[in-house]
Amino acid sequence: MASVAHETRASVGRLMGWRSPNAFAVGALLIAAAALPLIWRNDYVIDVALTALIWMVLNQSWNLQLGIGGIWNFGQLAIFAIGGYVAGLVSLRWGIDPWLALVMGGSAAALVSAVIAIPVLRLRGIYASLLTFSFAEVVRLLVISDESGLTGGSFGLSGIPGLAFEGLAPDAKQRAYYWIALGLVVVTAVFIYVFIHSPLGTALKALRDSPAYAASRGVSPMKMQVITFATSAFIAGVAGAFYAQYYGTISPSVMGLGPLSLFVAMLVVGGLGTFWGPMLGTALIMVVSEALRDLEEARLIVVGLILLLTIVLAPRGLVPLLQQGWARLQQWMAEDDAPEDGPGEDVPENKPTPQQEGSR
Amino acid sequence: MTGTTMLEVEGLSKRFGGLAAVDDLSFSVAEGETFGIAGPNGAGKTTLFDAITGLTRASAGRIVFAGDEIQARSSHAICHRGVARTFQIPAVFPEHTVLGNVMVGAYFGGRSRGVPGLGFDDETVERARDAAAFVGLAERMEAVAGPMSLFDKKRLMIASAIATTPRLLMLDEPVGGLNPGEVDAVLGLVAKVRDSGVTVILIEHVMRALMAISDRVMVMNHGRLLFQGTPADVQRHEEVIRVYLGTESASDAVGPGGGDA
Amino acid sequence: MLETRDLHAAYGQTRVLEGIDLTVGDGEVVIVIGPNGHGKTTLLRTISGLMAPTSGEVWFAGARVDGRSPDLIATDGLVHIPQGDLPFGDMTVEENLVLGAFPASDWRGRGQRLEHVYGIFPVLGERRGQRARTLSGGERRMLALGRGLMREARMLMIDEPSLGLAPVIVNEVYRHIGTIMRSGVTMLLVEENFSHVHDLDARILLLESGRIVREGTVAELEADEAVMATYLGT
Amino acid sequence: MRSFFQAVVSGLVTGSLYALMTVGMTLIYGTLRTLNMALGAMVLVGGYVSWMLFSGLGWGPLAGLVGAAAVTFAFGVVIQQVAVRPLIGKTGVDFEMTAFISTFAVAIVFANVALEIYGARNKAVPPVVEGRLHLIEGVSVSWHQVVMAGVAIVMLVALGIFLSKTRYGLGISAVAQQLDAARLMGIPVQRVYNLTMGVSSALAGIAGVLLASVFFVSPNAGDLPLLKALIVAIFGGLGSVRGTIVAAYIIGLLEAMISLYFGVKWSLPVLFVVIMIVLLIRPTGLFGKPEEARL
Repeated sequence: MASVAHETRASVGRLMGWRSPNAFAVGALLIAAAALPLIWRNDYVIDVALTALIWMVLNQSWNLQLGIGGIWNFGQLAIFAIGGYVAGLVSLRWGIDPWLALVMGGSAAALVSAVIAIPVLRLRGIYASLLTFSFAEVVRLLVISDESGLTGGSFGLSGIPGLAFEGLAPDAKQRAYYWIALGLVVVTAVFIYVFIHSPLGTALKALRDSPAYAASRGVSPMKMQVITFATSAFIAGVAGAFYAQYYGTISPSVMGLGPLSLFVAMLVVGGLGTFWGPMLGTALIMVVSEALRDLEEARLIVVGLILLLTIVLAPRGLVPLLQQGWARLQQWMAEDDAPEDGPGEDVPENKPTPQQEGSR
Repeated sequence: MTGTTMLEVEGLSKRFGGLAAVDDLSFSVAEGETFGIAGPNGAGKTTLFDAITGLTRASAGRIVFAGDEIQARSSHAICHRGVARTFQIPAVFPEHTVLGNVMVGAYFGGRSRGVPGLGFDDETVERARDAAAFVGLAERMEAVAGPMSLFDKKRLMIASAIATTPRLLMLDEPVGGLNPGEVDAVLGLVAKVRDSGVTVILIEHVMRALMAISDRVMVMNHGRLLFQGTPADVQRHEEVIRVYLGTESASDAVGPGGGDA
Repeated sequence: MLETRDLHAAYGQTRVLEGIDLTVGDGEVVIVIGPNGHGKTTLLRTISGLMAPTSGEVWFAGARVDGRSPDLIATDGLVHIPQGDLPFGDMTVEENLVLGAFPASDWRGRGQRLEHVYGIFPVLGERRGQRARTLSGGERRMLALGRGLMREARMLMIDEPSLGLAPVIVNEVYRHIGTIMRSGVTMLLVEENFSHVHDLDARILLLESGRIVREGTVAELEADEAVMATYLGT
Repeated sequence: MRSFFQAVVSGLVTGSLYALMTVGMTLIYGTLRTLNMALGAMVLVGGYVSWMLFSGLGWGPLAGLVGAAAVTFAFGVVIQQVAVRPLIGKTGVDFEMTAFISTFAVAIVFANVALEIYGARNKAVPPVVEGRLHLIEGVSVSWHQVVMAGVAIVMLVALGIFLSKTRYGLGISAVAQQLDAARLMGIPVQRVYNLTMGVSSALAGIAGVLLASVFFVSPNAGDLPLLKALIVAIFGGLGSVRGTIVAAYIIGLLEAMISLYFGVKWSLPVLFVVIMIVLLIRPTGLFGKPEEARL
């Protein structure tokens, strides 16, 4: 009986169009990432890689809303920062254990997002972007102008206790943080993989593409989107908390328009709405922005131009392009082996928009 | 047909600005009946469907489905009560596969789920597969819905509606824009659904299809009820002919269905 | 004045026009009849450039126009009164009419053109300051016709003037179309209901499933029972 | 009591500035369905142009206004061609979202190019005219503020006349309300798009010149105006030009009152909370049309 269940489960996945990533490639990638701090012992490089991992967690959580859910949230950086500030304050002021502070940062972020979720989710597309974009800016300006000492104003919080590796030597401590960051990325990826293929994820994509149709099939728009909003905010909050604990500080500069352009570029270049997009995009843009490290101002000009070129020329990002290229490659190989029966997989070249103009 | 009333519409109106798309309309549909709705473009047919299924809020009047009022309910709640509909301009979840489309109906349509689980239970998968097979898409469950043909999309909509195990199925121009062979195929499907005891309400411009499948037909014009009766009475009724039937085009409608204003 | 050669058009996979060869001579009036959804509107939208044909050619006033942008074709003198009127809802009746004379050549003469249109449609004169959104169905149709007359038209295309109107108003609309026809302008009219046009002297084309299946004058078609039974069943 | 009038006066002045910036945003959204995030960059450009003309060539403020308007008009057209036009008609992608991101990318490029060329230091620009005008005892407003409000109001009136009386002005409203009908009237849609972007950017550029002497000119001089314009756009709803102007004055006055009673620091957060409340009641803003934003 079990084998039958297994067989149907695997074929259901195939029939639902779920691409199961091939285990070998993922395994190799993981081992390489884990081994990096051991092979490349330069702590500057590890620091960059570690930051990239933190951004990957944030971008995966952001993609869950923006790409998969079609929820136009441009305020995720404020949620990220709130996670950081809460974790910092909790451990600084009340001496809460950093690991618990990590979770509290995430929950605080989820709570704040649930509050703004109600107005945001009632809004039509562009208004949601306006509201969330302004929300992030207002939070930033509020923190900058705060003299009450709670948030440390424009200098932010400092001396935030780390994740209790005091005993280790500095480079060992950095490697420990690195592996935890990698762990966070993997856990988030697994969670999002399960989420996308769960009824909730299926309903979310349905709501994104045809909201009225999804509602008429029993999907409650507000419930699905609030759950997604809160889960995505929790992940972003945890990432923010971890960021604060690793660097020991968190400041409003993390929420500015510059960082926003960096992250949007990562999401768009990678491919909004795809599983691998956020990770690929983050890695690519981090490499580019590190390569331009010494150019300082020019760095953001280049990032801005990359974002502009990508959104104009390939708005669906790299991952869909790579997938199509890979599929065509397989087709081409399939044609070589068995020319007579022709390529199996039908690749949707250009997707016509669902609402074709009805003609009379 | 049992005597109980499945759907009762009383004094229903829906106004957009000054224009009353549906104007004080009252009718009722018995359980197990197949009820056809006809009328020229802009008669308010689709607006009536939208009001019943919660897509738009009625301006006035009551809608009672299986005993309780639903005119103020949201569309997903109405679906949970057992009403499933299709759309005039075929709506699909373009990035989902055929099975994905039907699965949404199967999982979320039946009854209100508190917080959706992490996996699809076997019973839902079974129901979804059966619904897809029912409309003849059994072999193409893996195909992505976006680029599918008009005929396949219409069948897919019906499949995902059936997957919600509805007590009332509302079809908005199920055969509009299909060639004669496809029209017969869809009519066969609707007949099978009806014979399984589901009450069906359908809007249709193709007279041949509407008259063949409906037990009773209502003709609407300018949002009001013009005439209601058996298909035979409707076709003889001179007012209906003057306003609507006009060209007694016996030929089948081909090409995309005439849209509603 | 107008000639289409083997014109094809489609929405995504749904083919709508399956090879239309249509000619309209100078000063001639041609009426295309056919049930809903058989490509009548698509035919006009492809001629006026709102929609690109999948294959075939469109020639207007001696020049090939398929592929050109609709505003250039319009400026060349093709007036297309679209199905459903498409008024500028939040602008006044007068502003809608004035926009009908947008091309530079017509803009200067818009003043007395406006009075001319108010002469034909007095109701528009009374409602000139009102927002177009507040007009009734019949008044909107008059506005669409009036807007079309604001410009020097080499050819006038009207898409289903009777759509969604009560019978008494349809008669009034066709009375106006009759006077416009008598002014000698070349016209291509699209209509679903033959009964509205059978007293106009024009060449009738029957369009079904994207093809022209019959052609002839009103008298010829009325004489042919087979056609009457299947297509024009009054 | 006097401080109340003072707040009202300064609220009206800022209100006219907000109107000048946000009316362009509504115009562009109405016609192009694009939320132009690069409008803030145009305020930035206006500031730097007036600074260069003033400190470089010593020209008067009038030249600054004209120069800034011309430069920003040109940039507006270029941005439309580069960042918006290629997106029109792309299938399988949400146009409004991609245009929002592409114009945001443009804003980032402008801000950092300015940083690269002019450095981070604030650039001072003297007010258009010195001195203050004493209205009633204790309530005064600087002449520059009078000029600011004056120029803004003149521009808005000119825009109103242009939109309702001139050929292309009507063309803009036509394109916004019914694209197909507008094309059938012979209205060249691309030229209208360029014109709309140009005019709106020029208005923002003029606002930049006027703001230059109040807030100095620096690479992120475009950020705050953009935020305020967004808040006014949400509050007024991207529906009508008139609605946006009214919303701008309401926000200007509201902001003045909040900073009077709560302190400047709280003006933005309280304003934001007010917006959230408005949106709960009317999800498309005060004047926004529920189904589609129209001019």
